[in-house]
Amino acid sequence: MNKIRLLFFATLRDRAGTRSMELDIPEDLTVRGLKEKIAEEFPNLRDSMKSVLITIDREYAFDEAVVPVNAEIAMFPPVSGG
Amino acid sequence: MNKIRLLFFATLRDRAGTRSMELDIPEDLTVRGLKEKIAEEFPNLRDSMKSVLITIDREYAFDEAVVPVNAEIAMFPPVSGG
Amino acid sequence: MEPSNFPTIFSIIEDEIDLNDLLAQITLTSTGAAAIFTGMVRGETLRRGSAQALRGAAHETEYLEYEAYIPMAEAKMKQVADEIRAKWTSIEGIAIVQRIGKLYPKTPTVLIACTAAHRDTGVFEAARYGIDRLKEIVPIWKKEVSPDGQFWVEGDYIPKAGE
Amino acid sequence: MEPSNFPTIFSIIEDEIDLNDLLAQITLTSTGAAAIFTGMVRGETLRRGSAQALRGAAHETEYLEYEAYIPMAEAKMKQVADEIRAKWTSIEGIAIVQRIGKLYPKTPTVLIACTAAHRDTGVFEAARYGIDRLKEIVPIWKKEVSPDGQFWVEGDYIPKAGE
Repeated sequence: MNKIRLLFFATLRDRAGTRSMELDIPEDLTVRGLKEKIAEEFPNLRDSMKSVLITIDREYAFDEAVVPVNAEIAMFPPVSGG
Repeated sequence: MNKIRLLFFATLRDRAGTRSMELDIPEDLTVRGLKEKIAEEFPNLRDSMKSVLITIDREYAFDEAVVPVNAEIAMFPPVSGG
Repeated sequence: MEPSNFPTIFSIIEDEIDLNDLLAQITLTSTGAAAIFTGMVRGETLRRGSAQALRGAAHETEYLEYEAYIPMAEAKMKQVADEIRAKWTSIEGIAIVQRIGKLYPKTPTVLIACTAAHRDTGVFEAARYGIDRLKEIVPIWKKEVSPDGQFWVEGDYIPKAGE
Repeated sequence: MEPSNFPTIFSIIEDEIDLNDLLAQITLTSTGAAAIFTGMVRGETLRRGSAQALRGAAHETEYLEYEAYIPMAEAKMKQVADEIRAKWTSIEGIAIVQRIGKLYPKTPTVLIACTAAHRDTGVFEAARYGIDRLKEIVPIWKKEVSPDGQFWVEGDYIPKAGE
């Protein structure tokens, strides 16, 4: 198993009800697989997984990427700074 | 006669040796005529009259303009603010 | 000073944005020009060109609440600064600062400043590019609180691989 | 607020240019963006792209001494602001400030700031236009004092009738 740290921001945080959590995931899980797992385990976040932005260790990541060991994963909507 | 007030800035002031002076000029003198008069009466300023900028009552003025009564005339080189 | 030592400020802050101080920090003895962009909280959105619409319903904002994924946001601000330097090699200093927290109308929320020896070497374009990129890739979000309720403002840019 | 009441600042000053204060003065509740240009005294002119030239003879400035034909300069700054408003009708506030006197390297000497509801409605272009026009028609001059002596810096623009 791989223990990752999940961070949520903006709408994702509101729906998750938390800023962060630890999560055990299978080794070699892809970002797509991670989104599917979250959608299953956290019904509040299911809709959000369709358009969420994902980062791995503070870099944008995409469906085919494999989640590294002990990764810091963040999930959030398109940014709106300025 | 028309008594005007003459102001000099930058290189023109250095060459005139003064910031301002009063000057009696004929009525209906044009800017061109004024420059000729200055070139004659103030040898230090003769060369400057070729490329000087002239304002009448704080607006840029050109050779054909007639100097109004009691005008405030300024003479200076191209501006270099900023 | 060698280009590699040119000052680059990238920072998420909670206190007021001090333009005088930031400008001084990115001014070198070789600097002759700075272009600075700042964004502010709008308290009302006027609808110009239509007196009726204006009387009708100008949209009101009580305040905006900003949050950031701070370590990533600062890294992405650094990346925006690197992109600016790659595009405009004349740029000397760069400051990219986002204020977060509860910010009321008329308050500056963000600053992008670029300095160079002369004004015709890209400072305006560089500052413009900087704010555009910040709004695309730097992980910051704002929630608007108005008399009508509160809602998260969402951007529309999806970063590409490598951004 | 009606466009005719939009704030316009045009001023020749001897004290420091306070960017924070000037920005606040031209920020309305409808304002969301500002583009600010500042010019500073360069203490040395680097010659980029040539290490030899750089080692050789960077031009040094001890200070600049600015003077202005103050009442006309302020009137022409007002004219530049009017020109900006005619070209970019979205502009809300405008500040045009020139500092005069003896100014040392790294000191801001001039500021042009324009505000609007959004950044894509001409604020950058308006600020750029403002500094270009100031350098053409506003009666201000500077004398450079360097180790090599002192000389007046002269512009090259000849105003046309009606400017």
